[in-house]
Formats: sequence, structure tokens, C-alpha cells
Amino acid sequence: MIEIRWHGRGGQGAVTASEMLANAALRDGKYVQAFPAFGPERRGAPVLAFTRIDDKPIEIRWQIAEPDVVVVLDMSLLSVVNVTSGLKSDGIVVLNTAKDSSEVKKIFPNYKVAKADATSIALKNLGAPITNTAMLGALLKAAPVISFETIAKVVGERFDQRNVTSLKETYDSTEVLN
Amino acid sequence: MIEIRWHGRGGQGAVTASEMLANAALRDGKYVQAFPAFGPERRGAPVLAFTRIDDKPIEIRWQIAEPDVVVVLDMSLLSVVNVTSGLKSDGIVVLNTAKDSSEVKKIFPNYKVAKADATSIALKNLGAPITNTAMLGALLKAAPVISFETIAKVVGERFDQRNVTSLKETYDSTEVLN
Amino acid sequence: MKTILLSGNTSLSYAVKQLDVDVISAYPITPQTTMVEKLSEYVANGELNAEFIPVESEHSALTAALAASAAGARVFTSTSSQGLLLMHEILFITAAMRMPVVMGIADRAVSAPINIWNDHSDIMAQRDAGWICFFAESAQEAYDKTIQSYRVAEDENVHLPVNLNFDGFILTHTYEPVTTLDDEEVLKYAPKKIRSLVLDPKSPYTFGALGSPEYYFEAKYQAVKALEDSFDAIVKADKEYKKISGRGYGIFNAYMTDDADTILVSLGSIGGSVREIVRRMRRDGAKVGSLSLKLFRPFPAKQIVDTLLKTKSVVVLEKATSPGAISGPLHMEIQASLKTFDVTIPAINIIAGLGGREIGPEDIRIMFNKGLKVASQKRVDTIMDYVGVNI
Amino acid sequence: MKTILLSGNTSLSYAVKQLDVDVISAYPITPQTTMVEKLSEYVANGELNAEFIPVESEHSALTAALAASAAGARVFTSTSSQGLLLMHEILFITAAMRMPVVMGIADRAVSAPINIWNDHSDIMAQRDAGWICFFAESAQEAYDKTIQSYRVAEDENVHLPVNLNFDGFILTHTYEPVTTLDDEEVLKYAPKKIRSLVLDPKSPYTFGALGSPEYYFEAKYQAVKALEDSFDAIVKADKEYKKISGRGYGIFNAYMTDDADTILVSLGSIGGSVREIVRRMRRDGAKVGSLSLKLFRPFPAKQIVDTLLKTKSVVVLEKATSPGAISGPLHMEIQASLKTFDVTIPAINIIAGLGGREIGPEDIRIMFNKGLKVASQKRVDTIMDYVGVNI
Amino acid sequence: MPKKVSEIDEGFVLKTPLSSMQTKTGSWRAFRAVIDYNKCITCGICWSLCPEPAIYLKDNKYTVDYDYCKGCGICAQECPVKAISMVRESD
Amino acid sequence: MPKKVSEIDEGFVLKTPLSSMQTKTGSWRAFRAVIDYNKCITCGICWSLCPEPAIYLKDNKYTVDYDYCKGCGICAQECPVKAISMVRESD
Amino acid sequence: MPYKTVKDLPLKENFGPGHRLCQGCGAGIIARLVTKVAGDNTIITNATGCLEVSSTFYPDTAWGIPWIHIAFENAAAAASGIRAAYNAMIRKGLKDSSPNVIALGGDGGTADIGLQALSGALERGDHFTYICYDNEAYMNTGIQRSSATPYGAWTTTSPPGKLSPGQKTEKKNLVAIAVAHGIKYAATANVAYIVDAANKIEKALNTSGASFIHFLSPCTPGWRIDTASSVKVSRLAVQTALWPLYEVVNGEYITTVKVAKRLPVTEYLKVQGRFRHIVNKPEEVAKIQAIADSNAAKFGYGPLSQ
Amino acid sequence: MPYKTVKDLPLKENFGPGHRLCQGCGAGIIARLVTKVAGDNTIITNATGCLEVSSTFYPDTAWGIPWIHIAFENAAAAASGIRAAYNAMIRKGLKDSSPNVIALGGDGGTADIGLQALSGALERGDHFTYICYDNEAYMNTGIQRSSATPYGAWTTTSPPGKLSPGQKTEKKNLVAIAVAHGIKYAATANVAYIVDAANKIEKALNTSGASFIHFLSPCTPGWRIDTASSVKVSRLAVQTALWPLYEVVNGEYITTVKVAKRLPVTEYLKVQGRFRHIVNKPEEVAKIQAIADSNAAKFGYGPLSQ
Ligand SMILES: Cc1ncc(C[n+]2csc(CCOP(=O)(O)OP(=O)(O)O)c2C)c(N)n1
Ligand SMILES: Cc1ncc(C[n+]2csc(CCOP(=O)(O)OP(=O)(O)O)c2C)c(N)n1
Ligand code: SF4
Ligand code: SF4
Ligand code: SF4
Ligand code: SF4
Ligand code: SF4
Ligand code: SF4
Ligand SMILES: [Mg+2]
Ligand SMILES: [Mg+2]
Repeated sequence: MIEIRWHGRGGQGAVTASEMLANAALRDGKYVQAFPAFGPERRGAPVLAFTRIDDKPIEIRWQIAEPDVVVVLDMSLLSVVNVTSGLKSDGIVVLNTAKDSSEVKKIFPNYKVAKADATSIALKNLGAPITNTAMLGALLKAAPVISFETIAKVVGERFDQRNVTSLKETYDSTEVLN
Repeated sequence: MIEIRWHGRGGQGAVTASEMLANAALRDGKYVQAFPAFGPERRGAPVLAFTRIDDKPIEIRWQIAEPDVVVVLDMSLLSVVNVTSGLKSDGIVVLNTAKDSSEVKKIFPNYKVAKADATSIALKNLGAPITNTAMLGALLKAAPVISFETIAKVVGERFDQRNVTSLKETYDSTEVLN
Repeated sequence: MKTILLSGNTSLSYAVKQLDVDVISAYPITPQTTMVEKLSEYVANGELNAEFIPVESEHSALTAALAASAAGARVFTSTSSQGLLLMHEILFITAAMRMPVVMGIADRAVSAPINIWNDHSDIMAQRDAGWICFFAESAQEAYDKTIQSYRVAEDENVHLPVNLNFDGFILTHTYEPVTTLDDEEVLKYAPKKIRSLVLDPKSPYTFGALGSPEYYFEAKYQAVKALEDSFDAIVKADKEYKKISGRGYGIFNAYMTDDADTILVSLGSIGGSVREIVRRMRRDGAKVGSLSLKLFRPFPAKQIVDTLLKTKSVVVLEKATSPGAISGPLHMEIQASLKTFDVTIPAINIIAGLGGREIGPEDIRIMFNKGLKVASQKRVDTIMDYVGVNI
Repeated sequence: MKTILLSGNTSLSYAVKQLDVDVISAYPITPQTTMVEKLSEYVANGELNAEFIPVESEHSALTAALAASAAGARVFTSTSSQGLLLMHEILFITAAMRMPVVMGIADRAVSAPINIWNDHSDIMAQRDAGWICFFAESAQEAYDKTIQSYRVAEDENVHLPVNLNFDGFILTHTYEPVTTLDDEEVLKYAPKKIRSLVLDPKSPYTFGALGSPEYYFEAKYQAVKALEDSFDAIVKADKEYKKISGRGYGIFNAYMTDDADTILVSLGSIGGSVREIVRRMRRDGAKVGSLSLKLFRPFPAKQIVDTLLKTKSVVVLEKATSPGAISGPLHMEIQASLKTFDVTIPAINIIAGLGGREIGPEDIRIMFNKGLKVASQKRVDTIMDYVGVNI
Repeated sequence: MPKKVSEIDEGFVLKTPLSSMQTKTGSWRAFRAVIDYNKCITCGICWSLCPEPAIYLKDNKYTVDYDYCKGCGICAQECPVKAISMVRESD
Repeated sequence: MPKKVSEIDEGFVLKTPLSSMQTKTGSWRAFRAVIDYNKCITCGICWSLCPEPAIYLKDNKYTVDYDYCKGCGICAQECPVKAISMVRESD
Repeated sequence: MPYKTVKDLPLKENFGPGHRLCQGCGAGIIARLVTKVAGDNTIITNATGCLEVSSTFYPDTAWGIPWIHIAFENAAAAASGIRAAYNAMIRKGLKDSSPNVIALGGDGGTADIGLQALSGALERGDHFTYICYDNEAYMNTGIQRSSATPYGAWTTTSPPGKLSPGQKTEKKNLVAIAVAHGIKYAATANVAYIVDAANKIEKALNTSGASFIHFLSPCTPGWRIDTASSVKVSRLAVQTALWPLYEVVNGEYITTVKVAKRLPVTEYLKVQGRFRHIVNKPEEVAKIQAIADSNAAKFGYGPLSQ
Repeated sequence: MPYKTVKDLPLKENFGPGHRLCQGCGAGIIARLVTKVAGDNTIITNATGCLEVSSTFYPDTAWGIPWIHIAFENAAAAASGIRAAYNAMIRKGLKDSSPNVIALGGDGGTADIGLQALSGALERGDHFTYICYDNEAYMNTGIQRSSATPYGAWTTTSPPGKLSPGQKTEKKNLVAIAVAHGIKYAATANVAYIVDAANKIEKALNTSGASFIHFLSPCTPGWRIDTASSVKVSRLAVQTALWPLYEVVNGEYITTVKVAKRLPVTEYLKVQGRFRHIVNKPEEVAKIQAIADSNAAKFGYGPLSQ
């Protein structure tokens, strides 16, 4: 089982990302769960979402305390949330950032890190900084839990081709640092 | 213990009569209960009320199925209600009627009967056929469960002197037939 | 002290007047109405210096009472049946907010079918709400318990709402002698207290905040504990009341239970009738006893079990059902209590009197005989039985 | 048949759509809202040919559903927490009037403090209302049970309302794979039926008459009996559903109970987590088992007791309290059931997860260990215990 | 009179429209309405206002049904030609 | 953070007016409001409209409190002289 | 087809005798009229109250058409449910004809505890007619004040006393509240004006969407009047302008029964025991006369004839 | 002492920062203004909703004055209870000064589930001020329609679809309903007109008996607008005459903010995502323009400037 935690802000679509990932995994024949951190979500406030993916049915329903991967949709969260809280020692941090690799590595010296400038890509493709679809690409590059084709299909069905482009470009441009 | 059942119509004050009797008995040092037949009371509809009087505290709360006395405020009830239902074989029926003794006796051949023309007395004293206070007098004559003085006081406090007169005249004019 | 003729309803009103309640907020419903009518009269005549809020529903009746209590006032409300059910949501809130609201409940059956007569379905459906819950057997007891209720509710160690149940019509509408205390005595026994957690611009506090998963459990636990802990204050209030009035009730009335082969447990106005049958059956040599509960919440499980310990069978008579459950609410709780204290005495449940169906002397005999049969057979055939229904 | 990603809420909506419900009447409340949102969408798009009544409160939501059902329509409503509490009065009426209303309940804690997270206080406070009461463990089960609910509710031998409980957020907001039936299959399994007792000018009947003491008891008894008797229809509906879908749930899921030293009884979404801990503890040699109840009303006392017969102790985990009672609602009923069937196995009560307090793997282990301790000591120290509260 | 459980229709439904007619509420009456057909102009006002209804049209005559006349006196009060009198039921 | 039962006031009452100030909701912000005092005419409009409030008057200057400014941009939008700009928080 | 005389009313009784309303109860007159005008193809939902309790004392029912009672607060919500059911079932071919749906409630069930359900149904525009029979107090529970109890009236919870004139507040204006919801038809009605009332019921039933009728319903014990005079007293309510008769069609107010010479309110007050304590207090009477005067001005009623 | 500019408002904050309302939430602006004008000697009762949930997330409270939340339906009933308590306690010498009592509720808590409690309190004339912050939907639960949602608006339960234009009904007229209760003061208010609003709050608080203010409260996610434009959009509501600013004093309507040249409603609609599906449908826009036109006529707003 792989457990993923999404960090975003109210309005940025972290919950939708967790769901699209689960949907794609389901199509790829996996068992899945996708759920938000339960509670009222206010615009701007830090939010969490989760995805579980496994090869066998998932029965447990406790929270994800020790994720394998965390995806951070907005770097400004780093100053307010400990995004690596509970992250497994061999876990991965996936970041949306324009910072360069060395800077990023400095922030997370102990973890495998992947990064992409999803905001720029989204702005270019969508005209708005909607990074949740894009960051699915970064995640897949860092942790190829499912096939890119399926996730592209799911994103395309739910949104549109521009989002798929955004996803693809982010996927392609994601750097994985060890 | 003596158990009394009052028969009247919605609006005629049977419930108040049962209560005034209990109140007087209480002042005479008795233990008492006074209660209506439970339910909605509509103007004109036949109603029941009850009084229990005893020398020791009354704990029971079941209904009075076998009264010692029944008081009938309105003769027109006779055609619709069986007023002697459950009445003890040595029980008394107290009637408000202008009928003469033999007629009355014919209706209740098996019971001790008391009668008074409370309606006329009430009309005379109160200008309205309000017979509940008057019939307390008839009851007391037939079954002297408490002192006349006390009941007169209770009636006087709750209503006025005209009602006491009505009570007194009815008491005095009540005939008890055996 | 004087003894006057009062009904269950007017005895409560009389006590409320003596208690110098500040705010009354109530909505009419049979058979509670004559109580609020009397209170309206007291207020209209200046005999009681209180605000009477003629609210537009019971939901608002309890809300206004709660809010007035939060503002520091001594408050009273009352209702019955459908009205109590409409208060359901606010009942839980009143308790968890720890407001010393006192409510009279003229117990009545619940719809459907609509029925204005007595049973205990209304209050039983509120048994999780966190209120202290008394049952009265007479107008006298209704009067006395009203006074005790304020003393308990406003006790610094309690601060919980109290409801006082008295059977619709059977008690509410029956006039009987009630010995009252003098006004000063009442207020000396149950003095008005100044609470510190109240809505007052001098202390700008926040009431009713959101309790996230980080805090809710502790908040709830606190209210639950408060109810459990109120037991001592309840017992003490009754004892002190006995000192000034000569009348105390304990948490139940156990009558001829010591050597009984079967004990009938009941709630409310039926207690006296049951005792009369105990006397009659004892005369015929049947060893029967009665336990009439006065305190239902907090549930005095230990004390009940202790009283039942030596008998051979228990009959729980109740005027309520929990459809689809193993048995009725009161029976289930007594049964669970027995089990908890490892007592294996068989206990049967008899449902009777629903919707005002008369429970006559013969019915009570039948119940005792069922208990005696279980006692001799040492075996239960039917756990839940009905008496008086025409099947 | 296809497998799609749905949440607890949207799986219910999907089933309701397939069931061709005629009238939906609901009021929003977290965490139920996404369910009605989806239904609104279906109706707005013409995917579901139904009337959606956007009522102004839950009291009206259930009233309108009841009345629509009385008029012969297939109806749906749903709510949670405060909304369910506001329906309290009408819940009893719906059952006694024998209306086959189906309601989804996204179980949530009740105020005060206000809290939008999961526990079972809301539905437990309705346990006397006379409804059939299911609990689901997953979105799949929520979907399946919705379909079964209509089949049962509308069964000629049942005609009772059904509520389907699924844990707020934990199930309502978790997306997971749900295998659905084809539309025709759904309607073949749960076909719409023509009832004869409906509001129709062709049959000028009177619904909701007053039941005086002469009639009320029999009327109530009839509804109580109907609920008891619904058991067979419930079991049958589940069996038949299994035939067409491959999925059946029984009245509970008993997991590794046969040789267990202790069995943990639970309700709702926690079941799967408990089974995972059973597997883990079994690996370490601890003989533990799980019984996850699916049917709460009518309460399958006999079947539960039979399953617990051979164990050494029982742990009843519940997300609800009944303040001032001997123990929590579920524990009390199981305890009473054990006593009724003369079973003396000790059963303890653990209250946990109130107001969304997380019940993690360690917590469940603690509970099992408490059970194991009781099993070995053969003695209960604390009947009601709390796990996860910060005392 | 009380019915057995099995005799009560599901959900307490009454399948007997107008079954209240089995209860003869004429027994509530202390006075009875009596129409003087010599005066009556058959205007129908009494009929339209009787709360029971205890007046019906029969052979073009408004007729009092004493099974149900509660004796309220509205008809007598409202009759435009004072054709109705309220007669005390015998003692 | 979670409190013990005994640390919670009776009935969950909060005796701490304005205790929300312990939560620095400035962390929600992606942009910050910056006032150009060369332009500002001290009209108070921004102050009157900030929903938090994250603008206060200090030494006769309307000042943004970054502990609480959520960066909504209302002040900038409504400032009559456009004295406020919204500056992206650094990545 | 407007009604011209009472003889135009259908003969068939769908509210039958044997009910247990008091002698002389106005609700009986209203129930009969409503069921006559509405006819067989009608479903009624009734809030808890005198009419409901007295008409369906199991095994008796006074109703000849389908009728349902659920609770006290929710007659309007029940009507919404029934209408929705018929809408859906007709669309699906499960029912063929669309019945009238009528909700009946007392003043308590309408102006107080049922106001919210009513407001919701009016706002949604659900197609039904709500008829409030207003006896100006909670009568079924024994005469307690409601928000429709008129100023000064005695009830058991607005008792006159040292500190109280009787009811302290003015009658809630239900028609104004209903009209504020933008419904297409609302009206007042009175048992002393049966033909006017019949026409209004018919118009209300023929209105698409929600409609509302506020019907004064005399109550003999509650108003402390003798059983014969309930219609007479109701007529005085109109003639004093305390109960003006009008309708509101698409927001426009139209007086339906004009009174050329108004009677002083004392004529109305003095015949009712509930106003006994007030009728000799000029300041109090003046307050009530002022209400009548303002009604008269609004509805074009004539000058006082003294 | 009427307010002339925003600088007349008290500096002291009794609604403090750190609450969890969304970025740009109008309810925050309103809560601040209300607490400023009311001052320290005030008790607030708040219905369940965004404002309540976001301002009192234990152990945080954003309130500097006494505040209570009980449930969703009953802010007005709570206010009645508090006022009654103070009335009695002051009479008995247990309290010395009489505070302002203010009930705050969202549109759902006011126009729907709380309407009955409000109506009861208004009818009784209880002395308090009810302020409805109207964001035109149930926002706290995620944007569901209420009876105050305007015609055509998208919400999650009034979704536009093949068979649906979005919200099908017109906005419930809360002020008209309140005024129908005969209260002495009622008004509308808007965050883009802070001084006007402040004066109205003050007047309401100084009214004896019950008073009512209907305050438009922009909601950034619910209206689908960006967080910076909530005040701007609110202003457009006034300028298009969709939210006329007026007060009703003893039943008399007085326009407080006049608009000489009205903007077409499209100016208001097109900046909000919730109207996106409708803004290009002329028939639908015409319906909304008609509402504005009728408001304009009623409140003396000027002609359309196009
Ligand atoms: C929730 C609830 N509260 C109270 C009652 C009690 N109750 C039944 S009828 C009634 C009065 C009805 O008054 P109204 O609506 O004016 O009708 P009326 O009896 O005057 O005809 C009351 C208070 C109830 N049935 N349900
Ligand atoms: C009885 C009840 N039903 C439903 C809810 C759920 N609920 C809480 S807040 C809310 C919406 C509030 O809407 P509104 O009053 O407009 O305030 P807003 O959230 O928009 O500020 C709802 C439906 C509840 N708390 N209680
Ligand atoms: S007296 Fe009354 S009940 Fe009898 S016929 Fe006349 S109106 Fe009808
Ligand atoms: S009201 Fe008089 S005249 Fe008219 S029909 Fe009746 S009895 Fe005849
Ligand atoms: S951006 Fe928003 S939160 Fe920040 S100061 Fe300006 S108005 Fe206040
Ligand atoms: S709105 Fe602009 S000019 Fe006015 S005080 Fe604020 S920054 Fe200065
Ligand atoms: S109390 Fe009044 S309304 Fe009720 S039945 Fe009697 S007369 Fe009619
Ligand atoms: S959802 Fe709307 S009303 Fe609620 S906090 Fe956010 S902006 Fe404010
Ligand atoms: Mg009434
Ligand atoms: Mg809102």
C-alpha cells in the first residue's frame, strides 16, 4: 500500500487531485481510497487530502499518519505547516516551486525531493495558477504509482485538454533529486 | 373511602364541583382526590368527574369503576349515558330534576335516589342554569360526607353569596327517596 | 406550612412562584396547560415578579429558557409529549452547556396515533440528553421535587438541567392535598445564587463555541461526569429537604422488598396503586414487593440492584417501548444493571398503560403473578410481555 | 455492472437515482450535503425524474417525505446530527404511520459543543422511533444497502421506514471503488409497488386519526410487531441481493469469532479497521475476534448472543454515550441481551471516537487488550471505559 | 368497542369515510331546532351555516336531522324569517 | 494543544475574549497588502473594510498587521487613491 | 362560475356529522364549506388542533375525502409533499388526475408553530391552498393566547390582571406576511359571508402556485359567547372593520365586502366574554377602535354610524 | 449622533482577527461594524453558520463581548430569553444596566429554518435587534440554495441543468415580512455603504421593541468572485437596484441611498461565477432586470444608464 498526503490551500483543489489519482488507480486495477482532512475548508486556509492505493481491498479507515509521499501545491505552506510530519524516512516530498534544486534540497536535506514549476506551467496553459492537475504529473514522475496514460485520461474527462497539457508538461519537467 | 362520580355536560362545571367537594373535605380533615375523566371536553358533550374521600391517605390512582354515589347535573344525559354503570348496589343516585318522586323512582327502581330541582333554584338565584354548586347541596343531603358549613364556605370563596344561597336552597329542598 | 388542594400542575406552579423564578418560557400542550395558565395568572397579578415569554413553539421555549439561564436568570419551562420531542435538539445542548434549567414534564404518549393521555414514551426518548431526571408519584411530591430541583440544578457542583416528570392527567389533573412550605423557607432552602459563567458585558465570555475533534470528547466527558457526580447532591438535597419539611423521598421507594419473592419496579404515579396491591396480595400470603423509582437519571443502578439482590424475580413495569429492542428502556437498563453486578435473578418486562390505557388493580395482580411464576419456575418464557393490550 | 469511484454520499445518490425515486425532500447539513447536491444535479439534468423539495428545515423535510409517501410516491430523504434531532418528533410518526420512507443518515456528533464530525449520538438518540436501522461499513455497502432498504421498506409485510447510517466524513467523504448494478437490475430487485392505503381521491381514507386510550395501545403494538417481524424480510432481501450482485452482508460480520477469547462488537465504518487489528494481533497469537453489526433495529439479540456464546469476554465499542445511564446504548442492549439469554460472559463498554476523535490502530489494540484482561481475570473492573479522552 | 390489533388497519388508517356518523352527537343537545315550514322560505341559510351538518335538503325542504343536531341555535339565530325555534329537550 | 477535561471551563465556556488572536491567520495569505504612505490620505476606508481586521490605526497611520492579513485584496481594491498594492509572498 | 347564493353550493357533504366540535363551532362551518367548494378530487392535510382532534376520533372520521394529519407544525410541509408526489407520479403516468391540495390549520398551527413550514411552502410556490381557520387562540388545549389573539382579549395565558390588560400584542397580520412572499392569491373570509368565502376558496384553488385564506372562526367557549351567536359575532367583526373582507390578487388589494356604515367596536366587544374586562375601559376600547379605523381607511369601509 | 464618515467609527475592535472566515468574507466586515457600533454593553447571539463556526473555533474566539451560540434555528428565541432575563433581573435589582441584545443569523438561519423564531420574537415585540447577514445561500455547508438565493443563481442545490435555470424562485423579501409584523424599524444595508449601515445599526439599537436589518454579505467562494472584489460586487448590487438601500420607520419606507443613474443588472451578474450560465441568456437577464426595475420604481432609483 502506498499512502499519499496532499498539502494545499482552500480553493486550490488538493481534494480533487487526491480523488483523480484514486480514480486513475482504480482504472489501473488498484484498490483505492481518497479523502480530505475532514472539516470546514475556508478559502486560503491550509488543507490536506489523502490517497491510499493498494493491490488488495483496503479495509482500514484510520488516518494516514505516516505517508509515503507528500505533495505540496503551494510553497507558502512550508512556513505554516510541517509538511514532512510523519513522512516515512524513505518518503518523497513533491514540490511546486520555481526554486532551484540546491535551494530545495537545503529545505529537505533528509528526504527524496521532486520539484516542478507547476504554477508557471498552469498559468501558461490555463491562464490561472491552478496547479492541482499539474502536480499530479510531478507526483507520477516521482512515484510512478500508476500509468501516466490513465491519469491523463481522468484529467481530460474531468476538465479539459489544457489541463492535460499542463499535466504533461509538468510531468516532463519534474526533477527528482535524491 | 367514599367514591363519587359526577355526570354533566361540557360547560356545566362537573369538574369544578368535584374539586370543591374535595376542597371542603380536605378542610374537614379528610384525605381526598378530585379528578375529571381525562380527555378533551367539548361544549355540550357528556363529561365525568370524580371525588374520592377517605380518612387515611389515598395512594391508589386507578379509575373509579364502582362509585358509592353518582351525581347527575342534567337529566338529558340519562338517555345517552348509563349513569348507574358500576354503581354499588347500595349506592345513591343524586338527580337534578323537577320530576316528582314516583317518576324518578321508576327510573331507578334499584337505587337510593335523591333529587332536587337545582335548575330552577339556580335560575332564580343566578339568572343562569348553573347547577354545579347547587347540586353539591343535593349530594350533601343524600350523603353527608362532610359538613354543610365547610362546603358553603368553599363555594362562597370560589364564587359568591348567590351561589351559596343556591347551594343552601337546594340542600334544603332535596328529597331523598329510598 | 399549610395544606391546600392542588393538582399536579398547580402544585408545580405554586412552587415555581415561591421559588421567585425570573423567566418562564413555555408553550401550551395538553395536559401541561393548566400549569402555565396558573403561572400566567401569577405574573399578570404581580404575585410572581417574572417575565413570561409566550413563545411560538417548544423549540423556542427551551431555547429562550436556556438563553435566559445563560444570562444568569432562574428559569422554568414545561411541556409534554410532542412538545418535548420538538425540544429534543435543545435538550442535549442545555445539558452540555450546563444550564440549570428546570422543566416540568407532564408525561404523555407520543404520536402516531396522536394521543393526549399518559405514558412515558416522551421522556424515555430523551434519556440520552444528559438531564437529571426525577419522577413524581403525587402532587405533593411534584411540589417538593420542584423545590429540590432548583437546589440541585443550581448547586455549584452540579449546574445541570433537571426535568421533573409527573404523569399526564393522572397527576396533572388530580387535585389532592399538598402541604406547602412558607415562601421564605423555600428560598432559604433553594436560594438564588450568583453564577460566574453568565452572559454579562462585564465578563465578555463566549458560550457555545465549536468543539473540533481535538476538544469535543473532553467537553462531552465533562458533562457526562457532571451528571454522574450529581448523585450526591441529589441525595443530599433530599435529606436536607426532609429536615425542613418532614418529607424526603430517597432515590426510590422500596416497599416490602426485604423478603419479597418478586419485586415490581415502576416509575411515576402507578407506585401507590402497586403498593396497595402489595398490601392486598400480602394479605393473601403472596410475598410481593414494590420498588418505585424517583430518580431515573443519573440511574441509581447499584442501589437498585442492592435492593433486588434477595428477591427471586423482578418485574419491570413500564409505560414505554423501544420498538425493535430487546426490551423496554427501563427494563433494559435494569437488566443490564443486574448483569453488570453479576446478578442472575430473572427479570421480565411488562409493557402496559400505553396511551392512557388504564392499569387497574387486576392488571397489577396479573403482573405480580407473572413475577411469582418466574420466581417459582426460575425461568423466563417471555422477556417482554404486554398487559392490557387486545391482541 | 461496473466499478466506479464514489464516495459514501455519492454512492447513495447513485442508488437513489437508479431506484427512480419520485420525491426527494432534504435539507443540507454537513457531512450529508454532497449527497443532496448530487441528487439536485441529477434532477436538474433530467437524469432522475423526481421532484426535489428544497424544504426550509429538517422537520419539514421528513414531513414532506412522509406525506409524499402517504400519497403513494417512492421517497428519499437524508440528514445528520442536529437535522436528525430536529426530525425527532416526525420519526416516531413516520414509523407508526407505516410509511416506507428511506433516509440516509451521515452520522455525526450532536451539539453542544457543535461538532461536524462523526460519532453515533445522533442515531442512538432515535433508537425508540420504530425505524429499521442499518449501518454501512463502506461506500459499497452504502450503495447496496440503499437498494435493499427500498426492497424492505416497501415489502407488503413490512411497510416501515428505514434509515441507513454511514459514518460522517469517514464514509461520506471517502472515495472508493463501488461496483454498481445496472439500472434495470436495480428496479427488478426493488420494483415500485402500488400500495392500497394511499391518499387518493379514489379512496377517501383518513390518515392520522386520534387514538384514544381505547385504541392507542393496539395501534402502537401493531407498529412494534411490524418492526419485529421485519427481520425475516430483511434477511431475505439480503440473500436475494447476494444472488444478483454477489454481495450480501448478513445482519453482522463475524470475523474470527469462533475461537476468540474476546470479541469486539462495533457499529459502522470502524469494522474494517478492527478486522485489520484482529489480523495483526492474531499474528502475535492473541485470540481476538470482531463482530461488526449491520442491523441495529430490529435488534438481532439472539443471533448476537449465539455468536458471543463461546468467547470469554466481550468488548462493546461505541461512539455514543447515554449520560447517567449504566452504560452506552449499544452496550446496554447487548448486556441485557446476554442476561436475557442467561449468558454470564463479562461484557465491557468502551466509549471512543466521540466528536470525530480518531480511533487509531493503537486504540483498537488497547480495547482488545482490555477485553483480553477481562477474559483472563473473568472479572470486570470498570463497566464503562473511555479510550482516547484526555482526562 | 375497542378493536383487536388485527382489526386495526395498517398505520391506523381509517377506510371508512364519514364514519363519524355512527356517533349520534344529537345526544349533546339541550335544545332542539324545530323548523316552522309555514314560515320557511327555503333560502338555505340554516343549511349553509349548521356546523354539524344536521340540516339536509329532502324533497325540497330543509330538514333537521336530530341524530346530529347539537342544538347550538345558529340556524334559529340566522334564519332571516325566524322560522326556527329552539325547543328545550324534555327533562 | 488538546486540553484535559479539567482544563476546559464548565459548559465549554471561553473566558478569553479575542483569543482567536493566538491563531495567526496571516499564514493563509498568498499576497500581502502593502500601503504606500506617500499616497495614503488616511481616509480609513481600508480600515473600515478589512474583514479580519488586519489594519489598525497607529500613530495616525493605518497599518497592516501581517500576523492577520489574509491577503484578500479588498483594501487595495477599495482604496480611493490606490495606495495599497498586493505583493506576492515569496515562493 | 362564481357562487351567487348559498343555494349554489354543492349538496354533497364531505365533512359529515357526528364529529365532536363544540356546539356552534365555526370550524365546522368552515370545514363543510371548504369541502363543498373543493369537491371530491381533493386531498386535505390538517394541523393538530380542534378541527383535527374533533373530526377524527378513531374509529370515527368526519371526512369524506382523503385527509391526513401528521403533527401540529407542518400542515404546509405535508401539502408540499403531497403535491410533489402527485407532480412526479402524474409525470410518470402513475396517477391520472391532479387533485386540489388543501392545508387546514388553526391560528396557532399557522401563525405560530406552523409559520415556518407555511413560509417555506409559499416561498417555493408549491401549488396548494392554505386555509387558516382563526379562532384567535389555542382552543384545543383550552384557550391560550396565540399571536393571532386580538389586543386586549382574555385567554388563559393572557389573563387580565393587575399588571395586564389581557393580550398585550396586536394580532399578527397573516395575510400581509403571506403577501410578502409574493403569492398570487390571498384573502380573508368570514362565516357570516358564506358566498364571499366560497368564491374566494374557489379562486384560491384555481390559482397556480400557493394561495392563502385567512378565515375568522368563531369559538363559543373561547370567545365566551353563547353557542347560537357565533355567526352573529363574526358578522360584527366585519361590520366594525375589525375583520375587513378583501382579497389580494397578484399583490393588489381588493375589498370584496364593503361596509357603508361601520359599527363601533364596542358592538363587537360587548357581546364577548373575552373582552368583558376591557369593554368599560375607554382607553383600551380606543386602542381597538383605532385598529378598526385604520382597517377602514385601508379597505374603504365607511364612517362610524353612532 | 449619526456617523458621517468611517472615521467616526470607534477604534476598539470587539470582533478580532484570527478568525477563520474565508479571505475577503463580507461577514467579517459586518461583524466588525456591528460590534463597533453596538459597543461593549452588548450581548450577541449567533445562529449556526459561517460566521459562528469561523469565529469560535475552540479555544479561539473572535468576540470581545459576550456571545452565545445555541443552534441554527433559534437566534431570535435566544435573544428573547436574554432580554427577558435582563428585564427581570434589572427589576429585581440583580443587574444594573440594560445591554443591547443583538441576534446575528445568515440568510438560511433567518429566512428559512430560523424564520419562525424570528417571527415569534418580532410579534412579541421583544426588545432586540436582529441582523441577517445575507450571503444568499447556505455557505457554511458548501453553497446550497436558501429562500434568499436570488433568481437564476447557481448553488449546489439549484444547479443549472437541462431542466433548470439555476435558482427557480425569487428572493424572499425579509424586510417586507418583518415589516408585516408591525415592528418600528427595519432596514437594508450593504458593506459598500458602511456609514449608511452604521447609522442604521445605531437606529435599530435605539428602537424600543424589535428591529431588523437585512445586510447583504458578499461571499467569495459562494458567489464565485475573487477575494478582492466582494465590496465592489456589493456596491454593484446597490447601483443596479438589486439591493436598494432603505429603511422602514414605523411602517414608512425611506430610501437612504439614492442612485441617480442605475447600472444594468448585467454589470452585477457578469462579475459573478454564480450567474455565469445565465448572463448570456437574454430572457433570463430580462427577468432579473425586471426585478431591479421594480425595485427602482419603488425606491426612487434613477433610470438605467446604458
Ligand atoms: C409540538 C406540539 N406542541 C403543542 C401541541 C399541543 N397543541 C395541540 S393543538 C394546540 C392548539 C392549537 O391551536 P390552533 O392551531 O389555534 O387550533 P385550535 O385548537 O384553536 O383550533 C396545541 C397547543 C402539539 N400537539 N404539538
Ligand atoms: C437543524 C440544523 N440543520 C442543518 C444544519 C446545518 N447547517 C449549519 S450552518 C448551515 C447553513 C447556514 O446558512 P446561513 O444561515 O445562510 O449562514 P451562512 O453559512 O451562509 O453564513 C446549515 C445548513 C444545522 N446546523 N442544524
Ligand atoms: S341548532 Fe345548530 S346543530 Fe342544530 S340544526 Fe341548528 S345549526 Fe345545526
Ligand atoms: S334559514 Fe329559515 S328560511 Fe332559510 S331555509 Fe332555513 S328555516 Fe327556511
Ligand atoms: S488584504 Fe484583506 S486582509 Fe489584508 S489588510 Fe487588506 S483587507 Fe485586510
Ligand atoms: S484606503 Fe487608502 S488612502 Fe484610505 S487609509 Fe487606506 S491606504 Fe490610506
Ligand atoms: S373550543 Fe372553540 S374551536 Fe374548539 S371545538 Fe369548541 S368551539 Fe370549536
Ligand atoms: S463561505 Fe462565504 S460566507 Fe462563508 S466564510 Fe467563506 S466567504 Fe464568508
Ligand atoms: Mg386557534
Ligand atoms: Mg447564508
